[in-house]
Amino acid sequence: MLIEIRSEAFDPLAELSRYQDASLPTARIGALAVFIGTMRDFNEGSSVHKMTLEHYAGMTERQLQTIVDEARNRWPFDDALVIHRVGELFPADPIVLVAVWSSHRGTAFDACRHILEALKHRAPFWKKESLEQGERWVRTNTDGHAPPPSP
Amino acid sequence: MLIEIRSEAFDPLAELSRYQDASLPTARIGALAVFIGTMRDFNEGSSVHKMTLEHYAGMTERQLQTIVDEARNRWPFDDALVIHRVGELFPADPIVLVAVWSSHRGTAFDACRHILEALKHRAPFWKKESLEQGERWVRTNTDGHAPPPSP
Amino acid sequence: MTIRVRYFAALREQMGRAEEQLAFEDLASVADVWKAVCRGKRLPEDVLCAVNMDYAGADTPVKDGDEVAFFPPVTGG
Amino acid sequence: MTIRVRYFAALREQMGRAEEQLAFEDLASVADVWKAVCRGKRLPEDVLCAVNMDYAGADTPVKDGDEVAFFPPVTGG
Repeated sequence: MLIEIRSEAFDPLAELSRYQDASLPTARIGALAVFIGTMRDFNEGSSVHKMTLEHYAGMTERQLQTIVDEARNRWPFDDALVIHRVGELFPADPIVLVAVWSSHRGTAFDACRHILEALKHRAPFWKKESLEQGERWVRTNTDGHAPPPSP
Repeated sequence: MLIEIRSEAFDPLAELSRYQDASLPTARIGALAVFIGTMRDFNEGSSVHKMTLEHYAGMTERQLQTIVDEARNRWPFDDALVIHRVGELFPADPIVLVAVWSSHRGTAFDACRHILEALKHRAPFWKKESLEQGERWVRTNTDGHAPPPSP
Repeated sequence: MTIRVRYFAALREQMGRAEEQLAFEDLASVADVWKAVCRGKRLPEDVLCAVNMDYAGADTPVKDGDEVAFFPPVTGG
Repeated sequence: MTIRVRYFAALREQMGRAEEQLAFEDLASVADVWKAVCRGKRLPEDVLCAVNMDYAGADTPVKDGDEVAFFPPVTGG
């Protein structure tokens, strides 16, 4: 189990490879579910050229650990890796990686999705977008269970 | 959209990187959900040292294309990559990769999981396990929605 | 009429062959094809069928030149 | 008693400061802390609170040495 906050750009697929090769008996596990969230160059109709991710250091790690522990109690998976960026991000920069290894695919999917949703609702991160017209704080998260309404 | 049947071992994370770097405008997409299934060295209480994956060439590709098209009609995602192994596999060898890119995380998760379940139920692949006592065909898939019963 | 019949996995091993060509005049459906290759036996419920690489039922019609496949439940992924 | 109060994101910008130390004798709850820093105003519903890095409500008690944080809805992931 590894939870990390990163202030520099990271490569989620390389991190996954490294973590899996270093610590996981893949021949005993069977299923890996992964979510990767990436910074987009637009949001709510505006083009976004930079994003600043603020966090509450200490509380963030504490909340993420609680979220992963809760998920593991509910879906007894083998291992999980959570990495989240903070600081200045640019379009196409990875923001978040959530990976869950399990011997059962249903468990891996359920736990991965649950951790991501809980992170979005409870981990103290805040996004500020830099637009041509200036800066704005993102006010709320989108709903994770249905597609957003058509524009 | 890419669907491939592979007769040689493949590295799912490297394939993902390559596909994403070559063909995807990640700055417009935002969400990637991935499932990777790996060969385990045990099943139903027996240790398995080799697995042979048979398929119905032609029908497999046709069924997978139908499954991906159906999923995309239901969850309008941006792109998908599906790779499935056939031939002789050994423990820890990747069997299947399903990746779905979308601007919305709910869509990416739903479509990825749906494609995996549909593949397991409809794509004509068959697993034969090599045990110490001999060979056996795997008879049915496990359920993907709940953990298997405790041993 | 000629029908190409294919078998996969455990069923291929039970049949002792991967495929064969049938040349009969009276094959109207998948069930008829099965009876022709299995000496009159009914199609078991746990044998899946495909005609020209699409899933089919016992009463799916067949015509000259079709490829009909029989196989056990699939176990990929 | 001394309370360390911290603000984040849009609320930090509105307050014009990231943190401050309060030294009052009569701070019983998170709501009291908010009133002390916001000149008697009630805690708005869209301001989240934490005491010692755990989520807290307006009536969560506070004690000497606690860290109390106020911030807008979170938007990570």
